[in-house]
Amino acid sequence: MKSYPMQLDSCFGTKVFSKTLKSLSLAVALALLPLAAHADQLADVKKAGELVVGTEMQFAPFDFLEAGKQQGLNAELFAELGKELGVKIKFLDLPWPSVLPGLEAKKFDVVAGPIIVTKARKERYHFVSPIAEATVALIAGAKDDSIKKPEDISGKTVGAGKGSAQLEELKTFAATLPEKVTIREYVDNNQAYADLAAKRIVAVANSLPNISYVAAQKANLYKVVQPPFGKKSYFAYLGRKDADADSLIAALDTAVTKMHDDGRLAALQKKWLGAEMDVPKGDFDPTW
Amino acid sequence: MFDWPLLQQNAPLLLDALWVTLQVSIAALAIGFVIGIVVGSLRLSPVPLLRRLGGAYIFVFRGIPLLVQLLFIYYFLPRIGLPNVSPTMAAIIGLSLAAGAYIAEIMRGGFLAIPGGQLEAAGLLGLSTSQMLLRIRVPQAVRLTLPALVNEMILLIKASSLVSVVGLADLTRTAQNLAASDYMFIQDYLMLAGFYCLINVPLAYCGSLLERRLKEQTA
Amino acid sequence: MIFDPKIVTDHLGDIGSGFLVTLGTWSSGVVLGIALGMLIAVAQVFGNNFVRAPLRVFIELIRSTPFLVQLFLVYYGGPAFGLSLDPIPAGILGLGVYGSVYFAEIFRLGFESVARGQLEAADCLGISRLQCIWRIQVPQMLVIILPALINMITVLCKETAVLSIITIPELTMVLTGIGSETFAFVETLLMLCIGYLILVELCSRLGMLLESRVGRFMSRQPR
Amino acid sequence: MNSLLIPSGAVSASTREKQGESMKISATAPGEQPTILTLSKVGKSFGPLRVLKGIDLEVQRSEVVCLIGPSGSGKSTLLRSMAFLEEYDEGEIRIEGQLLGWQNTDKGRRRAPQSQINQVRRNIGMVFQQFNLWPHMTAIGNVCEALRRVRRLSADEANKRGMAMLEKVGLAHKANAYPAQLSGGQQQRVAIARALAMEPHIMLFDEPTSALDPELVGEVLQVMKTLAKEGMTMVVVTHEMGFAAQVADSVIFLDQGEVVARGTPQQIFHNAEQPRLQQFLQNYLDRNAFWQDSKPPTPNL
Repeated sequence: MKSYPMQLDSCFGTKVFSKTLKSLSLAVALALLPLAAHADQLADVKKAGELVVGTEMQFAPFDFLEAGKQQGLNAELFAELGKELGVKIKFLDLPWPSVLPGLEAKKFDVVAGPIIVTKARKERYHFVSPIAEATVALIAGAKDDSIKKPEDISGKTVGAGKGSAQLEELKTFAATLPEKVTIREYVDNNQAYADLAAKRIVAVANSLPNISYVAAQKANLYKVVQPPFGKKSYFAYLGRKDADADSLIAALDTAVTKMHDDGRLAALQKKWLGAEMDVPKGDFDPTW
Repeated sequence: MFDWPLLQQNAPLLLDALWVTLQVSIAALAIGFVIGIVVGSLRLSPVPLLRRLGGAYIFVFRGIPLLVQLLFIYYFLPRIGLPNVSPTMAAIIGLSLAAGAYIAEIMRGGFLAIPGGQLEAAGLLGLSTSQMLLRIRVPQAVRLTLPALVNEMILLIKASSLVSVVGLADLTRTAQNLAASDYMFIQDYLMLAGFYCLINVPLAYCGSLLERRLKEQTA
Repeated sequence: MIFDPKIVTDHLGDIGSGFLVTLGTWSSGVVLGIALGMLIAVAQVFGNNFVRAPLRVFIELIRSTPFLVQLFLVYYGGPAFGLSLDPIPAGILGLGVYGSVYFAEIFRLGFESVARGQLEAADCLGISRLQCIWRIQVPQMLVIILPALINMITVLCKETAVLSIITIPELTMVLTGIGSETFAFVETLLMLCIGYLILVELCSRLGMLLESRVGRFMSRQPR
Repeated sequence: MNSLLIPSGAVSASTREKQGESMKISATAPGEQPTILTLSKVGKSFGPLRVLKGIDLEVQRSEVVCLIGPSGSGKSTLLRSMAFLEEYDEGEIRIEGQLLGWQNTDKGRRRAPQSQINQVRRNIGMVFQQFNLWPHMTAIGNVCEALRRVRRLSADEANKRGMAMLEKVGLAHKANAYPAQLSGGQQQRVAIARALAMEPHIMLFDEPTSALDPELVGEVLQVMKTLAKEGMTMVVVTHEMGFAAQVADSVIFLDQGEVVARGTPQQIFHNAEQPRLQQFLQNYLDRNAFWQDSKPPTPNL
C-alpha cells in the first residue's frame, strides 16, 4: 500500500476547479459553432456504397439477435431499401439513450428503431414514411387476473422505457385514472419485462407490435391487455433535419412508398408483426 | 432453471465478445500507462504550472463518470471539429484517458517510493532528466507498482462494460442482447459474470502473488 | 444549437431531487460498505481458515465482476431466490456489498500497517483483542488509509450512475431523461459533469479536513 | 558514555547490594516465595532452527539478572518467552508458581485460554527495544490506557496514578506530548512508566537502549538503576556491559541457545573462564576501546 498510495489530490484547489469550468465552457462555445460543410448526404452514401444505420438490438420484433445474428423486421426491410438505393446496409447497435445523440453527432446516417412519430420529434428530426402502427398498450402477467383492462393499473406500479414516447403516453393516461400510478422508468424494455415477471410491477407500457411479440414468445409469462389505451400512433425511421440530409430522406421515402405499393411492406408486417397494418403513406400529422 | 442447450449456443458468442473486451482493455492499459507516466511525473514536477496541469487532468478524468466521458468523446468532440472516430477508437480513447488518471496516481506513488539519493547520484553522473525518468525512475516505479497496475487492469476490464454506449458490442452488451431475445435474464447474466471472472480471478491471483513477492523483497 | 439555460431552470426540481437521490444512495452505500468492510477485514485478519477461505472467494467474485452485472443479478435475479427488494434498498445493498470488499482490503492493509510491537505491548498489559482493535489499531490505521478510503468513496460516487438500470431516479437517470425529452443532449451532459465533479470535490475536501484532524499526532510540533 | 567499560573492581555490584540490602529484605513480604520466576528446560525452535536449547533459570525476588550474549544467541527470544510473546515449545516457565501460557491436559499440553495467560502475565511488565508506544495517544494516554481498560480504574484515578508514574521517570511535564514529539530516551521512559503503572512484580527489559542515540542512553539507564535500588525484580537483555556490571546481581551469558556462563558480574566480567565468553568480551572491548594508549576515563556513577 505504502509504495503506491492512492493519494488525495491536494492541488485540486478552487483555482484549478474554476479553470476546469472555464475550459469546459470553452468546449461548449466551440460546440455551438454551426458546422460549415454543406454536402449532399445521398451522394455521400452512394459514394461510400454503404448506408450506416443506428439501432438498438433489444427491440424485438424489429431488431433482436438470434444465435448472435441480427433478426427482425428492420434487417429485412433495410435489405430491400438497400436494393432500392443500390447500397449496402451496415447496422450499428447502441443502447437506446445513445441512439438519437449519435445521429446528431453524425455517427450514422439514419436511425432504425423504429420510433414513434410525435410532434416534438418531427420538429427536431426528419422522419421517413411510417412502417408500422405504434399505438401504446399494456402487457401484464399471464396469470394476473387483477389487470383485465388498462384502467386496472390505477393505484399500482407500472413500467416503461426511459426517454420513450411510450412513457409519455403512459404518463398522460395515468393522470386520468382515479388513483396515483407509480411509474418506473427502465433503461431498456427487457428489464421492465424482467421486473414484470418478478412481480415488482403489474404491467409495462409499450407499443402493440412489441408487446404482442413478447407475449407470443412467452405466453406462459405475459399477456397483452386489450384494448390499447394510447391514441393511434405510428413507427417510422428517421434522419437528421438539415439541408444535406434532405436528399437521403427523400430517397428512402420513395423506396418505402414503393414497397408500400408493391406489397413488400405488408408481407414483412405480416411476417414479423403478425398482421398487415394500415399505415399512412408519406407525410402525416401525428396526433400528439 | 438452467437451459443447457442455450448455454452451449451462447457461450461461443460471449467468448468472441470477451475478445473485444480484452482488446480495448489491453490497448487502453498500454496507452493509459504512457499517459500515467507523463501525468504522474507532471504531478511531481518542480514547476508549479506543470504540477497544476497534472492535477487538473486527474481531477477531470477521475471526477467525471466514465460513462459521461465516453458520451462526450463519441458525440460531442466531432461537433467541435475533432475527427469522427469509430466506436472501437472512441472506446479505447475514453478508457485510456480515464485509466491514465488512475495510473498517474499509482506512478506518482511509485516515483515517490524511490529514494532521492539515487536520483542525486544519477544527476552527479550527468544523466539527463529524461534519461533519469526512463532508465532509473520508470523501471523501479513499475516494479514497485506492478500489483497496483494488475489491479488497474482488472478495474479497466470491468469499466469496459460501459463501452456499449459508443456502439461497441463488448461482453456486457452481447450478453444483454442475448438476454433480450431469449428472455433467460438470470442465466445470461450469470454467464456474463462467469466470463468476467474467467479473466479477472486469475489476474487478481497474479496481483496478490506479485504483491507478496514484492513484500518479501522489500522486507 | 445554443446552450439553453432554460433547460436547467425548467427542470431544477427534478435535477435537485436526482442530486439528492445520488447523494442519499451514495452515502448510505458508503456507510454500509465501510461497516461490512470492517467486519470482513477483522474476520480476515483475526479469523481462522474456515472463516477466511469463503471470505476470500466472496471478495474475488465481487472484485472480478462489474457492478452493473452484480446489481442486475441482485435486483432482477433476487426474486427467483426469494429476495425481492425495492429499487432503493437494492441499490444501497448492491453499492454497500460492492464497496465492502474494497474497503475490507483497505482495512486489512491498515491493520497490517500498525507495527506488531505495539500489539505486543498491549498484549503484555492485558488489553483484550477487541479493545486493541478499537483503541489502538483503528485510530492509527485511519490516518494511513484515509487517502485510499476517500478514493474508494469517490469511486462509489461514480458507480451510483449505474443505479439507473434498476430504475432509481438518480442524477444520471434524471439528466439523460431530460436529454431525451428535450433533445438538449449537450446541456444535460455538461450538467452531469458538473454535478459529479461537485460531489467528488466535496468528498476530497472533507477528506482533507479529516486528514488534518486525525493525523495531528503524527506531527512533531507540540500543539 | 559513562558506563561503557568494565571498571576493574571500582563500583561493583557488591557495593550496590549493600546499599539495597535493607530494601530488598523488606520487599520480600513474609510468607512469599523467594523465587519469583522459574525456568526449567525451556526450549524453542523456529522451524528446524533450535534457538533455545533447554534453559534453566531462577530469579529471586528483588534480583536483577542481566542476559548478555552475541546477536542470535537467543537472549531476546528467552526474554520474550518469559512474557509468552514467544510460545516456547519445551519445558516450563513459572511465575510465582503459576505455569505460563500452557495448561497440562490428559492429551498433553495445549495453549491456555487467553484469560488465564493474562492472569499470569499480570505480574509482568515488559519494555521493548522499539518502545512500542501507541503514537496516537499522548504520554499520559499511553500510561493510562491499560489502567482504564484492564484495571477498570476511573479516569481520575488512572490519571492520578499515571501522573505519578510519569513523575517517577521524570516526564510529568511531557504528559500531554505525543510520542512523535518526544526524544527516543523520553519515549522509552514513558514506556517504562506505562509498564510500571500496572504494578508488575517483575520487569522484563528487551535491549531497552539499543534503539537510542548514544547521548540518550544514560537517562534510561538511570531510571532502571533507580528501579533496581527500589527492589524491583528485573530481567534485562542488554549490550550495556557497564550497566550489567554495576547493577546486576547475576549475569548470564548465552550463546547459541545455551547458558554458557552464569555468575556475579565479578565472575563474568573479570574471571571469565569459558573461551566463548572471553571471545565475546574481547570483541566488546575492541569495539569500544577508544582510549588504547591512555588510561580509560573514570566512570562517575
